[in-house]
Amino acid sequence: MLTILFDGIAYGMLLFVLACGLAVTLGLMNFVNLAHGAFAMAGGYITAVLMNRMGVPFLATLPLAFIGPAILGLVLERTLYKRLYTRSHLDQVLFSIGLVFMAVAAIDYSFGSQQQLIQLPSWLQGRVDILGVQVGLYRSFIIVICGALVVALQLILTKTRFGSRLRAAVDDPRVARGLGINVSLIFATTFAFGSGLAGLGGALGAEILGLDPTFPLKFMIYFLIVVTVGGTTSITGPFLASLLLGIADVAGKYYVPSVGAFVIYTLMIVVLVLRPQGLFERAR
Amino acid sequence: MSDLLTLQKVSAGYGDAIVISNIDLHLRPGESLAVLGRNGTGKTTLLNTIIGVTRHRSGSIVLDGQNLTTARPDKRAHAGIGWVPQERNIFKSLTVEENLTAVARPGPWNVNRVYDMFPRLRERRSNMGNQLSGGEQQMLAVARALVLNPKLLLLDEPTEGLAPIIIEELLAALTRIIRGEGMSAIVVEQHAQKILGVTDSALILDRGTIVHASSSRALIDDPAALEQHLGVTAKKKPLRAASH
Amino acid sequence: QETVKIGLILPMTGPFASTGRQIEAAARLYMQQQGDTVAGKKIQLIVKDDTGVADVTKRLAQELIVNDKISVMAGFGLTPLALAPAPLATQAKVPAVVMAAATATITEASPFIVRTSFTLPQATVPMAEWAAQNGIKKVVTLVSDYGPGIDAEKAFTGAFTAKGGQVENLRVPLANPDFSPFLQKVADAKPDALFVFVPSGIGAQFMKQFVERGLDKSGVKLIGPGDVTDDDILNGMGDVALGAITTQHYSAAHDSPENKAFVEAFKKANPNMRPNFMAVGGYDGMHLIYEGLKKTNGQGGQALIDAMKGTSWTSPRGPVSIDPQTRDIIQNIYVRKVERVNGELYNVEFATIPNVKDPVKAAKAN
Amino acid sequence: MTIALETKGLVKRFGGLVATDNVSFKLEHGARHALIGPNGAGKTTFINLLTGVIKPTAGQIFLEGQEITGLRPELRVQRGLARTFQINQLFPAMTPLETIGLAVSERLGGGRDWWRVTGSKREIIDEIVEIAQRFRLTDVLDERTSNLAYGKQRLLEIAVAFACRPRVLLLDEPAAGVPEAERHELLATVAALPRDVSVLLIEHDMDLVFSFADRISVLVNGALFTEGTVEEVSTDPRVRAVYLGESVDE
Amino acid sequence: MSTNIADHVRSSLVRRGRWGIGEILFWLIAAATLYFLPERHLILNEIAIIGLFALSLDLILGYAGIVSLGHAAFFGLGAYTAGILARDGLADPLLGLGAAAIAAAILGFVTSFLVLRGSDLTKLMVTLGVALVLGEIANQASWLTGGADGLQGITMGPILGLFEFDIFGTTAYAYSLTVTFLLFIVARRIVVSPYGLSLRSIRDNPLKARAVGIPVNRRLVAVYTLAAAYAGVAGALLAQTTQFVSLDVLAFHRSADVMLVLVIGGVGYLYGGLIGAIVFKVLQDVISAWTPQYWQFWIGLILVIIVLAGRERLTERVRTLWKGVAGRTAKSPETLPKTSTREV
Ligand SMILES: Nc1ncnc2c1ncn2[C@@H]1O[C@H](COP(=O)(O)OP(=O)(O)OP(=O)(O)O)[C@@H](O)[C@H]1O
Ligand SMILES: Nc1ncnc2c1ncn2[C@@H]1O[C@H](COP(=O)(O)OP(=O)(O)OP(=O)(O)O)[C@@H](O)[C@H]1O
Ligand SMILES: CC(C)C[C@H](N)C(=O)O
Ligand SMILES: [Mg+2]
Ligand SMILES: [Mg+2]
Repeated sequence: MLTILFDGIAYGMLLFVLACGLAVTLGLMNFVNLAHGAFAMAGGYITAVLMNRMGVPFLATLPLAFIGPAILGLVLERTLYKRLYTRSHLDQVLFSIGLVFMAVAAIDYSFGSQQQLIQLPSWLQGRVDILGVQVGLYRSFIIVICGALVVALQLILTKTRFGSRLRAAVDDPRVARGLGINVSLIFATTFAFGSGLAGLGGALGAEILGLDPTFPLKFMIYFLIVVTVGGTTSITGPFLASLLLGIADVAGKYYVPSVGAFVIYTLMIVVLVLRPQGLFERAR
Repeated sequence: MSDLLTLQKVSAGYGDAIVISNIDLHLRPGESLAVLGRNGTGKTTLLNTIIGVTRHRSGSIVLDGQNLTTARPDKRAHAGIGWVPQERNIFKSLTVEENLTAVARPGPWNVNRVYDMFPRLRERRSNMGNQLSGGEQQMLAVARALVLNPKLLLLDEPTEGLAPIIIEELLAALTRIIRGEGMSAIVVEQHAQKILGVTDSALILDRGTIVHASSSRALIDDPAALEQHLGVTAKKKPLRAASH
Repeated sequence: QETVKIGLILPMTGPFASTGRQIEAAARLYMQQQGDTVAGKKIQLIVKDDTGVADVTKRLAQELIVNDKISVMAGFGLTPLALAPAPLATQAKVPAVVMAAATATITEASPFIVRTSFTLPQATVPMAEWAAQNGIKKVVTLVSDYGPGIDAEKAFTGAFTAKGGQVENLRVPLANPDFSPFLQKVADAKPDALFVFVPSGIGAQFMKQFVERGLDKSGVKLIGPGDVTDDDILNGMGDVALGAITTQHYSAAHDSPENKAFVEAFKKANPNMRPNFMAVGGYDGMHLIYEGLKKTNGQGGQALIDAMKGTSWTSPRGPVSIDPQTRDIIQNIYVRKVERVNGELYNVEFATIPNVKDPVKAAKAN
Repeated sequence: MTIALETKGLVKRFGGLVATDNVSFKLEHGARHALIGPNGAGKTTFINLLTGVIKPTAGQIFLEGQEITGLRPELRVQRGLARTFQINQLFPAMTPLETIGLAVSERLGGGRDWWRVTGSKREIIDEIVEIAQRFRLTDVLDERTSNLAYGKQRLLEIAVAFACRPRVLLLDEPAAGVPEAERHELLATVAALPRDVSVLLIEHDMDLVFSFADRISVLVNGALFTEGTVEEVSTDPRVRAVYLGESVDE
Repeated sequence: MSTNIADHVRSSLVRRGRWGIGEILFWLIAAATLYFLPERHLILNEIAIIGLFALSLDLILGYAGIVSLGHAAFFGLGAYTAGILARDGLADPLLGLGAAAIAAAILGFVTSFLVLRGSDLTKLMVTLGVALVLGEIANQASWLTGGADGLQGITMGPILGLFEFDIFGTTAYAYSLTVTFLLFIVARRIVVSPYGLSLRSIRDNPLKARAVGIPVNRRLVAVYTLAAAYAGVAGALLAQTTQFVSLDVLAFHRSADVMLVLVIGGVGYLYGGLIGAIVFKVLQDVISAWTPQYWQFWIGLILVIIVLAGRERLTERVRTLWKGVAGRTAKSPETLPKTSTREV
């Protein structure tokens, strides 16, 4: 019972790690970046390649899995994405799906279509017994990182002026500029940061979810579910939604395996029909 | 004394359309200017061009010695322009207070001071931007421009939607700011009578060009010009008589 | 010089792309080794990507038949992709060589279908028998919830209970990133062994989570058909895969001169890849086509399919033949265990069940 | 005279804020009634309640004697209750011609008609022309609404409400953004409506209010503060203190 | 003066309803391919079906502003309905088409109530969820649908008892093209009708639409149901012409592809779906024949370029070109003299 709860939390956290970058770009910047998964994949491949081909230790690859996609995000933002903020969501969908296709084929071309596997360091493998509950070490590791991320993100967005300037820039970029907000700088920073988060998520998620060129397409739905159910105006919303979905999914599959596949989708539909703006939309 | 703002032969518009053309304009520090004209004559476009959110075609814009012709809008704001857009454009997902703090720059006008000017805003400080009444939005738009502590205020129909008593206070405050603190202002207004009492000079736009420029006093005393360009007649008969 | 065209329809993109890649690479390797003329005719291979979608497979097959006038079609990475064009094969009398799809019924869909891969019951029933003989009493099966998975579940459950074993069934959705709730159920059930079938790509995740949950240490043996320890990715799984026991028709570590040559040539032509059971299906499929064409002098149609029936040869996987009745492949099934050989992980074969026919059709025939 | 529109004990709360505080209000048939009050007093909220854009916390609304409290907004329109919005609500991608045409054809029941081409009915065309001319929109009929100057958009906003042929018309600051010279004409058009159409006007321009209205209600902090004739209200010192200030004179 | 304006008003409104030369040409060329491109009929058939599917999405997305990532639900239901009927002996194609339309319309009607509220993102995800759940149901109900193996044993009777489906796909293409054309005519009529105008107004501003008395929800439910029926017909066409149905008909990529197709061709413009289907399918066919492994890269690149080059401008240009051609038949309304402000 408690083990299931723990697994659910860990799975939820994993969803969150992967989706929080999207919560930033889609949720806060209102940019439908379906290529989010491609940045996550980039992070995953950075970790896999560094570990498998160069023998870099797992932990040491994580910062690079953040920085690499962040720089990639920054470059793409400055050259391409920035032209699309003012465009319709449909344009954004088309564009970012195009990027995904390119990324999928490019990764396939350079690394092949097979799974990339990584070996965790031994101190992250296995599980320990805490008060009678079997706790997986790697899953605990993910929970800790996630917790830290949520707190940090929440502080940045609510306690600094950056957060309100970002939201102002999203609400009305034209007027925000006219009132002295450097919209492009804010967008570029945020986008790079979101991409970095995606990369980190990809690196952390690769162990459990696997990593192959179709990664961005395979998990796109999950990212979107988390962000939509959580609501798009905060970080805590998607965080709580991840937890809820993770626990519901794991518990559903454990207790009623025959309908396990329906749980997450049905939950999503029900939540969205009852609360169209998302479960945890800030009601201030 | 040198100009605070100089526009030389400025033309601008949206997309392929040129809306204002060949605008020349000089404004000294502490001077205020009323911009009048019928609907669609380019008043808003003129202000938008000064802040830089239209498509610039030709001419130059200089503020306080700084050439802003091709500068980005945020640079212009930093250079000392505060803008009240016609449609208010309150940031809807920010609270009243965040709307102010997000753009505030150091100077005599801080959040508290604008709250003193519009006590209604203090009461509603934690309302989201999209949960304000029309007049409250207008007050917030003016307050938001003030906390930028600009040298030049661009006000696009700032009195629209405000209660008479607030308009009275706002105009009085504007006069104080301009006279007392040396801020300059360009005010677009529909009510010629109301604004001409406040500003130093006035111009009238028609089809994107300046068709009249003079001191405010001179325009008030020139009912023929008002009638010709704005269609303002001296006194109207009550509407009630119009029915039946 | 006439040309004989072979239409090779495979999932080259999408989640099953690696199936397509293995088969294409093997087919090309075969042509490179054996030359591209057979019976004086030039062989032309036309590769099409069906993206893993059945109606596209069908359309591509139809176009190949109508426009390119192919003599034989081949490939078919998944069960529905093999079933969709089956009526076409019958209608146009074009033989179809199934190189991957593994649901038992496929060859019954058209008299023009012949298979060089395997059937899941074929690989599974020996597993059940081995388990029963090796002191395993209670098994939980865990399969992906789609055609082949259900095939495997049925075959295993039937054979194992027939031997007096006890079975509990679990199915996981095909698109399922996290196995933890299912593995927890397995842990609760405390079986002697866990029988697992998941499509090869997710095998690695499964293995890792199996070990992470400590199931290996609590004495649950991992058994199943060979998909979960697919040669393509086996080496990357690391130590977690060690000790898994599987039954299948092919291992890259199969000890025979034919296989050594095959593996070496394959790796040389495709660095970073190790041939797996898909590759050998493609390789043998080409061999079957070549042999058939030799017999018919380049003739397609009914003659070709007839010529293919009963063909036997020594494949990299061992001796194989095409059952003239069912057009399905008869082959040895090996029991293997994952071990480290020269620093790399391999499925090392330690027992052989010779000449296994597809049990489903064999049962029907009796 | 009979009552066109009535509210009984209408209340609307936004969280802790009482935006409409127990308002019982009557609009008489054919009235030219104005509703004034400080910014944020709850005037727009009141209109939103009347038209069903938001739901009241408590209280009832009657249109020509029939209760409409829970009725959907579009049904209220069909029963003759039309409004304009304080902040323009238009169809940015449509032309004024289409916008007016839409309102007219909806009123005439054409909206369910999916087989006839729009504009093939004489009566609709004539009415579009009439409204376009009345609101001086003929020169921009084929422009995209989003490209119109603010003032033209304002006129279109009112024209659309007109096209609904309302029995009760609610105008929320219709003259905002309209040049001084044209405001009177605009309201003259409104005033020239048949006498059986009742009008409730919200406006901060006292020139207009005083020349248009025959009755004025004052709303302060969500509650009705006072009501009376133009003379009564404009000379009421309490109204001057909270709303009018010194400079307004009759 | 006012009769002058009245003429202008009428011609402005009615113009949209007229068929231009460009449109007539489009369909003539489409019909001509029946004779001139015999070896391409299979892919043309697929294009016609996807075109119809995209047209159906356009009805809700382009005209009513309902975004959907789950349109495959209706397509798939239609496909399974037609497929199951044919498998169980009701082999008449038109019967299957009708049944598919009805089944999909019912599902559309029921689920339409889920998409009346919420932001675009919410709608995307709810529709997606509906399609995924339906896909899962189809997977589990393998006794009815054949599950993951696909629905087998479909044999179609001749159309109207006259035309047998042939292996060259000619009958299939002619059939799909005819059905698509007929449904196109209906859709075209709808979008220029007052009903269509009211849909566009809802898309632009539902608040205001209510304020002019439009029963917003009812209109949306109606168009969603109609679009569902269209999608169901498209699915049925696929099932009947390929005589096979598998779970892919309900898959996410099916919904996503049709969205891409529509957006490429242009939203809110009935030819958008058709043109998008042609462009997308032809590109995919050509590029994937050339590089079966990496064609996605080039498609991706093309999508990116289309967007950067200004998709809206591109389709706008196509549209004006269209109008330009059309304009020569339909007399364009003369420009009006500007009314002076004093005139009223
Ligand atoms: N975004 C836009 N795109 C294209 N044209 C525009 C745009 N905004 C305004 N215009 C056009 O520019 C001209 C001038 O508009 P502008 O808004 O500057 O007028 P204005 O004098 O401020 O009028 P008002 O008194 O109504 O506010 C108008 O003819 C209008 O149609
Ligand atoms: N959705 C909402 N949530 C919370 N408060 C709201 C909301 N909508 C309006 N309010 C508040 O209710 C009060 C009444 O607003 P309303 O728009 O009715 O005022 P008004 O009388 O029309 O003012 P104005 O003359 O400025 O237009 C305001 O203080 C406003 O901030
Ligand atoms: C075992 C696998 C080769 C089975 C294959 N995925 C099929 O659908 O038949
Ligand atoms: Mg303006
Ligand atoms: Mg108001």
